[in-house]
Amino acid sequence: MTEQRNITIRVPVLARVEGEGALELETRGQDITTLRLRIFEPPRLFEKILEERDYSEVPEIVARICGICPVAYQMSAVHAFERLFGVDPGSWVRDMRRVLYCGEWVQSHALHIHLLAAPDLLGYDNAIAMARDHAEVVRRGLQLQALGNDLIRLFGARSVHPVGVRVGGFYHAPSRSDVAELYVRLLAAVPDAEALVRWAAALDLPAGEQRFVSVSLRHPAEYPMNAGRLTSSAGLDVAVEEFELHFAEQQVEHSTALYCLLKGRPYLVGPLARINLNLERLPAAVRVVLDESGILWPSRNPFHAIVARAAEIYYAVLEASRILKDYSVPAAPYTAVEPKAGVAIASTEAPRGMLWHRYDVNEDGRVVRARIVPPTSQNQARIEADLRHSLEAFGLDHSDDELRRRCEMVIRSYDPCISCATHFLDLRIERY
Amino acid sequence: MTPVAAGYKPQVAVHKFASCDGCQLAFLNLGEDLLLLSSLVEFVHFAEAGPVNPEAPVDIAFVEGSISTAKDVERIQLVRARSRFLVTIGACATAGGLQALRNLADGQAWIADIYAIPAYVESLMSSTAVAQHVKVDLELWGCPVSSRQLVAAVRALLFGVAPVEERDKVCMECKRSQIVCVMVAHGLPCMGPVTRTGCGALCPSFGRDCYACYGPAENPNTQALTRRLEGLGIAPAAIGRRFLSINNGAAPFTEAGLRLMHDHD
Amino acid sequence: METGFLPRGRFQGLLDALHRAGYRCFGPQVRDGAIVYAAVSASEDLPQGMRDHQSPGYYRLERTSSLRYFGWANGPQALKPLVFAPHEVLWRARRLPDGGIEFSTEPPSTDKLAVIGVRACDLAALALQDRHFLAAPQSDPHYAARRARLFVVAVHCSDPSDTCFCVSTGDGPQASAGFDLALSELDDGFLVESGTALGAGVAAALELEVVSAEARAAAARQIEAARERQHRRLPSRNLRAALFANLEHPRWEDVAGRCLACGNCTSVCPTCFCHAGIESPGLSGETSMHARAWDSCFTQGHSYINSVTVRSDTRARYRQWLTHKLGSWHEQFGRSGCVGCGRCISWCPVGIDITEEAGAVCAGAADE
Amino acid sequence: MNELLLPHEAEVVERVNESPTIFTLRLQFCDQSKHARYRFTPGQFNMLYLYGVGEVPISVVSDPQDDTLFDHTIRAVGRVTRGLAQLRVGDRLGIRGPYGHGWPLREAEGRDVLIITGGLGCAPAVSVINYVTRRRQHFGELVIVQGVKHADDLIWAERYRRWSTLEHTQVLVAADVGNTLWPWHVGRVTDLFSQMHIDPRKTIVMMCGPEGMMRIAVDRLRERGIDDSAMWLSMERSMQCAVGRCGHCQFGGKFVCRDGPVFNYAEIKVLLSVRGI
Ligand SMILES: Cc1cc2nc3c(=O)[nH]c(=O)nc-3n(C[C@H](O)[C@H](O)[C@H](O)COP(=O)(O)OP(=O)(O)OC[C@H]3O[C@@H](n4cnc5c(N)ncnc54)[C@H](O)[C@@H]3O)c2cc1C
Ligand code: SF4
Ligand code: SF4
Ligand code: SF4
Repeated sequence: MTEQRNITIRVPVLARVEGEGALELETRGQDITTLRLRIFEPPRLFEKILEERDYSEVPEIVARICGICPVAYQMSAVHAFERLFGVDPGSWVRDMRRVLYCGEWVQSHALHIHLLAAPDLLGYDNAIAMARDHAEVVRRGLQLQALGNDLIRLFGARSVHPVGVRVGGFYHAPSRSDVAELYVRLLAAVPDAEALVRWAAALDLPAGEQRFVSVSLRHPAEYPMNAGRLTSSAGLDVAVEEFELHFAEQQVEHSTALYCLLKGRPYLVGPLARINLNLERLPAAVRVVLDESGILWPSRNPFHAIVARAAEIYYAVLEASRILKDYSVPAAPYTAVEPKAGVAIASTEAPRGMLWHRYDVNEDGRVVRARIVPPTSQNQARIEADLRHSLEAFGLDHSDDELRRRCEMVIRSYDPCISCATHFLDLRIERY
Repeated sequence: MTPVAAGYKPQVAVHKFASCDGCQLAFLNLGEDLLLLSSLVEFVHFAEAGPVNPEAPVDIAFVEGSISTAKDVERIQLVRARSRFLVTIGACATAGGLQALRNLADGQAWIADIYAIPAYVESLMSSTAVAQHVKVDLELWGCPVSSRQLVAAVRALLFGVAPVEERDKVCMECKRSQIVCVMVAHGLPCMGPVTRTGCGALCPSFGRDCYACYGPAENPNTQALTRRLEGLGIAPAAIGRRFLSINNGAAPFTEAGLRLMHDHD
Repeated sequence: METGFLPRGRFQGLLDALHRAGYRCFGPQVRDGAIVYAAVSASEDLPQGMRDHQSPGYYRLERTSSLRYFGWANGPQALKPLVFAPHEVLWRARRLPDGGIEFSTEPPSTDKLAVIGVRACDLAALALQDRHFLAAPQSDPHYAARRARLFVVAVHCSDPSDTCFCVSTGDGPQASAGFDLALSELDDGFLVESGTALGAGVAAALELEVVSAEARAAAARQIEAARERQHRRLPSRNLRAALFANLEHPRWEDVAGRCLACGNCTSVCPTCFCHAGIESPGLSGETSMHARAWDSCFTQGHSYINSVTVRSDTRARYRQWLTHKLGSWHEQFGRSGCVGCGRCISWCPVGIDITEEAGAVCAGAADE
Repeated sequence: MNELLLPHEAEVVERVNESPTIFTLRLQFCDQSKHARYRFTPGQFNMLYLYGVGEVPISVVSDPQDDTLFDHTIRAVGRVTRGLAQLRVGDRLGIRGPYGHGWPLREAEGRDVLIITGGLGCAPAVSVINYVTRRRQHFGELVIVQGVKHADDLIWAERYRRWSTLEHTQVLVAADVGNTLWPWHVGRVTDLFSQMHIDPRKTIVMMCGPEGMMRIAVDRLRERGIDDSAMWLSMERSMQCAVGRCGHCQFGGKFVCRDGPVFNYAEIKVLLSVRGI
């Protein structure tokens, strides 16, 4: 029998997550009385900033919501406007957007795996400490991250808040020689990316299955990125325009992020959810490695997210090289657009999961109202549910330090991006 | 600063306030230089990368983000008190960021508009630059700052000298890169002539107009540029929005933007 | 020197001859909406049929059905970036383990380079840059290395733009010196003239035809027409006295209200030579590079001496530009620093016109 | 051939703190043959390179006859000079030079020599003073005038005291703000001009200091009947190359690094009267 004790753990600043978050946990005996993932990132009120802005300014502004996944914000925004304005920018733009997004997946996932998550799993305080014993792993990770950044640079001139994306396409088409150079590097990175998946799968990850609903886009032909329908492992399959009919955000006292729930229940978005729902859309090379990982996919162990992330890096490297293989410079890298009044909605798959945008636009193409639902708010309820479950499974009789470590590890495995999670919308939609 | 004695690793902190985290990424995106950097300095506080020790005294503090809550106001004082050399990184810390737009609007109403229960949200009505609260030793402009800027600043401080301040206009970098001027050749409303160098003239190099993410250059003639943009057929309010964007809190841009908004109400 | 005729259909022969002589060829090309110098290997790379429309702060290209390769006036670049590089490492320093410093320098790569399509104004500007960078007692080794490898194929200007005024400065439209080869472009081909033995050697390989009297007359007429098309002019070829007598003229304040002080004029000017020293130490601190980069009298750093900026406002900076270019240049180089290429007028984002400003400040000054 | 702008390694052999912000570095080229060949005249300057930081122009202040070491007296004002202030004995730096034209020593022979300096402008003049005092018979009266903002800014007080004891030598020192032990004048340096023992017809003036001070001094000396062409001024401008190429040091048509830094007043009269040139 373990001794009765009341634990209060506060992790005032969560390390190795993007943005500022904290955790509060109180237990009484074997019961968790309080468990709060607190997000105290001060609100930046982006939805208000967007009001009155011209549609053409939006890609620059929304990028600033998050420095880690600016491409995702730009992609959701441009697709929303193009859908409303009735513009099809054509296959070159569609392909290159995919390459750009691959760049962001690779850089974001590589950053998360190596600099944020792996130190947990291998028992180090941070990646720099870890690099002393695992120099090659860290170096491989940094190189993949750099490759992702350079892919973004190819289309965006810089990797954070890239400047190349516009509604209708791109400002600039990379030269063939620039593409050729990156193509060579992509090919060279294929074995590294494959090795990374095997390395991740071989990590000593905590076991344990949980019940949760996965949500991601699904596309009839592709692994989801810029297009598709909203689907869930519980059978949801709707157009992205119908998001508000099924998902609702609510505010809680302890957080500046709003919680997004699907029919009132927590759900998971992100790499694990995507893989769970889109296994058959992955190329054979990736599926083989996943099959050989010893993990049964779809997986119900949230810690497998790190393997999913590695698999998506592998996928993105293959996908970008597939597209860039026969690169040609188009006559124009964009299609001119004519604004229209109406509601612009789109959703794309940010590295951390589905990112939904809605803009109410007037006839001048100016934003009247904006609503953005980022992945972290969608995962927040799920993270709390996981924490509860994982702590109970782990056992509360561990030392405070061990408990704290375990909690952080759980949270981090969702790769929450707290900077994004600061600007969620009002609750008028609760009536649904 | 004094030069670093052999064997001593300067203590460095990276603090975050209201921001997108993109400027800190200039460290994490250093690639293998990140390992080299961590052999030269000791990161004692850098929450996103691991170490959390916000109160440790440090030689250099990098501050990202704007001051937008009452807690921030206290925290930045503490950061200042514990740091020998304080560097603001990025538009948020240096000029209040995009979010400083609320200073020009009704901040409380904005919060009420987004949050059903505004009382839960603890936020000042304003978002301000760090220098409005404490003494800043060096400002690195840019949204985001680049790894090159950070490395140059760290290197100078390791040598014990002040980093070079970049304050020329983007046009200078644009012409050094032999980019064809997009304003002259395409009639685009480029902000380069009033914007500070540092990015490498990225936007003109992509055939598009600069949108001033590096903030105002020294001696910016915002009125002459305004007249030029009007000549290109751009509506005054649209020109105003160009000034009141990423660096809306920087004085020359605030003035130029408000002038346009008010003149043409 | 010897003149011959190269039929249009054999223009590629010139490029081939230059390649055979070991030159990389740079020539005009359309890039990002302007005509710039870039590597060419085939005559198809050249801007056939292109013509330009320029006015203060304005530049646009138009495609016409003309067969000509050189029927346009200068774009934003001169020869300057090819000889006086916008950014160039001058030397490197290395910290030795014992605390010593080791310095090293290497001249830039000196691949032979032939530039095709150079105009008279730019040749005059090159001569001025030569005088500056190659002056005794010691020529600048980096400039000298870039300069020595240069082979110049000039083209007598047939289509000056609205902003050109080389007639007024006496530098064009006909190239009179400083080229290895010079071309007059006619619809059916080129008159080829060599200016140096090197040029004559290349010309000899072209199997030129005899020039007809008609062609010769057409070429002369064309230059005359180009001369007559120009309407801008400076009040005088030497404005030194007039400018320095007017250092407190109200026009300086007036232009300061319009000027962005962005440095575009000095950057596109083919004769401006100001540059700053840039030190870039590597992160490890073990090595450092010392470079020079184009600077401009419109920047603060140009006149900054600890805590004082000598020329702190745009009035003083614009005055420095104009009094130097059109005034003190005479003292330094025995002539004005302006060759009438008109770039600073076209490429000024707000269209400030040097001829107009000089005219306003020096009203009344006539040719001496 | 490719060495025009290349610094040479030099070592700090001795370091003297002149005041809290002013220090003297006594240097020697590491390459002995370079050192042996190195010659300068008073008023010339070197470019000092601080490793990894940059270059600054600094006058040579030592006696040209001293072939063991050469000295630079530097005020720590900005990024490079503050960095130089941290150098210690044994540290290395880069030196190239000497550059420019020094003081008109030949023209000064047989004449009264008036040296007017402000602040650290005294540094480039010290070697002239030493030169004159060592060859006393070749010159007439020597008048040394030095002004500082604050009494604490005066360096080399001992030297001024010593010079004032020499025959045919007058020393006039002023501080805008004095202190309790200040033995000299409190007020503007120009207040002292009426006391100068000079014969305007046979005086040569050498001046170095802030431009504003030099402008006033020139006016006062002209009132006393000194000819424009008898006044020599050392000018300061930004310098990046020091070999007349970078364009930063232009002063009208002059390149201060090459045509100066010492100019005859008659040559620069118009320019000096205009601000922001
Ligand atoms: C002929 C001559 C002789 C001199 N002799 C002496 C002497 O004997 N003793 C002495 O103490 N001083 C002397 N000086 C003055 C000395 O050169 C300056 O004090 C020194 O250059 C200051 O350099 P700093 O880097 O410390 O100061 P800062 O004020 O930091 O910088 C000054 C210089 O750095 C450059 N600079 C700084 N910031 C920028 C920027 N953002 N962009 C571009 N450039 C920049 C500028 O070129 C500027 O001239 C002399 C000057 C000259 C011209
Ligand atoms: S494109 Fe913009 S930054 Fe470049 S020169 Fe023109 S105005 Fe300046
Ligand atoms: S060109 Fe302007 S907007 Fe573009 S990255 Fe540079 S400073 Fe920012
Ligand atoms: S001053 Fe203007 S017109 Fe004259 S050469 Fe320079 S750029 Fe051309």
